[in-house]
Amino acid sequence: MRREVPLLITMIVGWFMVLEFFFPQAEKWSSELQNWAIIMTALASVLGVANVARINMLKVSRRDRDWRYSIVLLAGMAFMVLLGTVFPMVRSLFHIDSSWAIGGGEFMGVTYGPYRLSGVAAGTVFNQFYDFMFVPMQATMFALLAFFIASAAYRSFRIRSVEAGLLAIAAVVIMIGRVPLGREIWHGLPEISDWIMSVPNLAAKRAILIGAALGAIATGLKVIMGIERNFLGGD
Amino acid sequence: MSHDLWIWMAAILTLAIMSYLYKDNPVYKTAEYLFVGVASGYFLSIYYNNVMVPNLFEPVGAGVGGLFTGKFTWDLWRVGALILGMMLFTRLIPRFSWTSRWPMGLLVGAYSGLAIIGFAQGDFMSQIQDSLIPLVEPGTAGAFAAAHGFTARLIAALDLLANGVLLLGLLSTLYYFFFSQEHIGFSGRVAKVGIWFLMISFGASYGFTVMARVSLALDRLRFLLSDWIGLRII
Amino acid sequence: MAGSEPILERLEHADRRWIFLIMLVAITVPLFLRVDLPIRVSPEVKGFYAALEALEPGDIVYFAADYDPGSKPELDPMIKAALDHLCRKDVRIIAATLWPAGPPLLEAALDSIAMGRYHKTYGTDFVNLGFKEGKENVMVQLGKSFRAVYPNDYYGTPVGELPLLAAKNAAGGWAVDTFRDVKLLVNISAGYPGTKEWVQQVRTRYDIPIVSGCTAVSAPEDYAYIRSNQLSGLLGGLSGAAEYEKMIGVPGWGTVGMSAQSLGHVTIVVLILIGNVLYFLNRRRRKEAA
Amino acid sequence: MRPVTAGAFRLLVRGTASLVLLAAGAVPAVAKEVEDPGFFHLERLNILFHLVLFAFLFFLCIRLAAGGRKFFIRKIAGLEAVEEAVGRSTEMGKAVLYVPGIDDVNNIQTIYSMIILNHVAKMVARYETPLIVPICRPFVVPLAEETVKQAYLDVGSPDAFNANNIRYLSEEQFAFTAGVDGIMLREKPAANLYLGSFFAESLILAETGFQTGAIQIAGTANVHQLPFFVVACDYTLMGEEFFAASAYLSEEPKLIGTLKGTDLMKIYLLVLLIVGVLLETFGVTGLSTWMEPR
Repeated sequence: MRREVPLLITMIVGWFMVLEFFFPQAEKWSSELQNWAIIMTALASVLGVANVARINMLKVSRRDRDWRYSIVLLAGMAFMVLLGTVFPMVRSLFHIDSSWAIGGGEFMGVTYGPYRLSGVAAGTVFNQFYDFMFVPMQATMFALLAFFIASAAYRSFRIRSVEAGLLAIAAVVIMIGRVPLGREIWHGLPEISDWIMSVPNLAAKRAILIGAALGAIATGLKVIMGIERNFLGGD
Repeated sequence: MSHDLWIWMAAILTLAIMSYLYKDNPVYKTAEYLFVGVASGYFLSIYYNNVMVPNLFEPVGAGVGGLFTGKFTWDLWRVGALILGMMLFTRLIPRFSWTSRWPMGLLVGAYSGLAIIGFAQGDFMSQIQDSLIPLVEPGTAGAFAAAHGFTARLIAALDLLANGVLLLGLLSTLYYFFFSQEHIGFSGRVAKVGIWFLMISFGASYGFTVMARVSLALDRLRFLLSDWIGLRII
Repeated sequence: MAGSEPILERLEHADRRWIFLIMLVAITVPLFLRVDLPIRVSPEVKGFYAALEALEPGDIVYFAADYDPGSKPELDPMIKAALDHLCRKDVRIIAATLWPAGPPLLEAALDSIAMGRYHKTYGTDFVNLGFKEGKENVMVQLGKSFRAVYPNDYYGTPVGELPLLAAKNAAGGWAVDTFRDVKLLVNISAGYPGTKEWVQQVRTRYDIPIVSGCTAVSAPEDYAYIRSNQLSGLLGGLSGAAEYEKMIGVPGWGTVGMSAQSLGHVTIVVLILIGNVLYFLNRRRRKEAA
Repeated sequence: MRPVTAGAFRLLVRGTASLVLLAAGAVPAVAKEVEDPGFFHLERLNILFHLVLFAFLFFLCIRLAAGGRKFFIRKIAGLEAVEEAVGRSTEMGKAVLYVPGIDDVNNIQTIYSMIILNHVAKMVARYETPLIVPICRPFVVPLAEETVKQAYLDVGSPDAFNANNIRYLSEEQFAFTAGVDGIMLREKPAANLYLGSFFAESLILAETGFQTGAIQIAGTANVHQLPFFVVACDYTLMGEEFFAASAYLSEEPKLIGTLKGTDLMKIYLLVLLIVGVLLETFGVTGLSTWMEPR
């Protein structure tokens, strides 16, 4: 029961996914399995969120290092869940049709709202927090990388071998050839950068793709034949 | 300066994250934890509204509701998905956590099966098939002969060589990742050529990654300078 | 101790915050000086344009916007340009996303272009199916039935109530329900799941042409799919967006950002060069001293 | 394990048989029939053929490896570089830093990284050099602890194991990165090994390590991060090389057999490519038409 059943499920589901590609009759069954997989993937993600909540609650209750930050985290999470999950749930359970809204006033010359309190689409409080909290923070985190890449270029990109030299030349041609400035420097540069992209770059990328494909197929086959069981964990 | 409080909130958070560039500090940490919290709450809500309700709760409701009116529908199957899905949450209870392997088995099976087909047809077959090309692309030799001027000739020459270089690169790189023969003598030289191709392709990736990162930073600067401070920029 | 090091040595190991500052200045300054350099369109962008240009009014396009705020600056210009192009061609759009943080961005883009600029009607001219978890499972399942995966749209409306998806064909079945009823798949992709997976799962299986606009990070790998015709066109990063904006004649952020982008690239190149010159000078000096 | 494999093989045999039967009556490239797909997609026979061929090759190799057959695998330069780096570190009496990526245990690269970690731990255990392993995911901690402890036990110096050196820093990517940077700057390890699944932090780690003057060796299958490792590290295990190195060290039939089966498939591919290109060059397009996935 502990290992055999999950293994059997894995194998059956896996084989259906493979066979439906060759045998159209299998599609009906694999179709419902895919619907289940869609739900399962979503639930697994929900589980991930639940885990973040659990770990941080533990941190707060044990007064672990940085526990104060965890309170910020939990507060942010609770707020978004209240607006995006609890309110819609309450409304659908009790069939409340009126739209709850706040705002609709002016402050410092800017009109705010009215924003709906429940739901996730545009015009809700939830969406405002997404736009002005989630978006700027995530975008900025990725923007930091521009600075790190600059510092790495200066402090650790060292052309110590022929190989590194080739990498550097290709990188420079692409960096300059891909922006309008490249054409101003030499009108052949964009064409050369196109050629690098679609010939030598492609050759190596294609070899990597083929190798990775073989690896992925091998792993997949081992799983659906029941040889690979690491995913079941210990015990 | 902007008069919009929302913009102010976004700007302060942007600066808080950027403060990491100076060093890891409490302001950055607060913003980071806040981000993880808001993101988690956001994700949960999106999963609920976009997946759970339409794909699970409503069909289960319809299926179970049908039982009372004597109508058996295909939707009833989803009750199975609901039960299996609930088993996933036994992860949080150590004693029963083994039952979470059933839904995990379904997930692993589904993704493995799809990956086999996806990689076999999308990457493996297509890429091999597309590499079965003549050594010289028909027409490129004529174009080379007709080209005038240094740049035009150079580019025509590159086009003429394209297929040959592509095949040389593909074969040598594939050979570099061949582990059943020592890389010495001739085979060592082939592998070396493979490495060169790999390095050129990494150079291309490096250049493109720089492009991506710079665009992201630019957008944030635009936001701070124009939307928040209100300067006239391009 | 640090003071006794020669200046070149100290320069090579400069605090990285100085480099951050240089980078900041290098990309801020051109934001105030607009220099319009002519943009040259690369072949894969022409392919993207041609694929959309070949559509007829009334055709249906599946618009898969798989991204999140982390790559919004790169991909939003592409999404807006592509939507503009599609709306101009009077093509009907089924939009959806496989990234949980994507739907509000997609919604905003549809609102501003389809509704704002072209006054299209929601439900008839375009629909927003929102987000669905399930990655490759969703892709494969969409080829069998849209409504099995998306019983409701992003706003919770059953798809049967949206005229675009409620239409029936002569045989009494759904007129628009699988990739068979769709002319083209436009994918905007920030990673996994994205272009690679659409190509793997859908391109051959359901025989539907795909064009992709992706982040610059994943673009180099996708060139392999262009050559093999698994992708009919590709926009790579902000420069791809700028080139496409030029083709459709609607300059946006991609175009205006190009001068700052150019200077950013030059800065990186110069940093690599200086770093290496210092490294080799110092190495020679150390060898001579030894 | 046995009955399952046997069953799989029977299935394979039967699959191959039906393949032959199908091929006998095969018609070239049927037009895409939408309404009645029939029993089997004949036009996809080319894909099935290659899947079956590959499956046959690597299952055969796994079988042979399990049966005790010793396969030749070439020396992997990256592994020698690892040994050299660890050797240098011990000579200098300085610590070795081993970062097993930032992904969780469900990423295969993390598992493969543990195999190399075991190897490294065995090397340092003999010389009592500290081995610092910073970790980003809570679930990886017990795995790494077990791996290192077992290695110390195997070489007979269990007392040298110091659990404080397996350090869980943070689950947040950049907080983890800052933590590892701190270790590098404070404790100045002489060898930094980055082996596993890395993302945007790769260039930050490699840069800091470069500045401290450590020997650096990286290995990852995340191709997008390879450029940054290649320019800042002394040696980089690229993609498949990383998997091959682990298989080589593990001596596990499952891994060795897969590696060998993939190699056999590559021989087939090289031949196919050369033949195919020659055919195309002389205007014969039959092979490439047949190979086209539909």
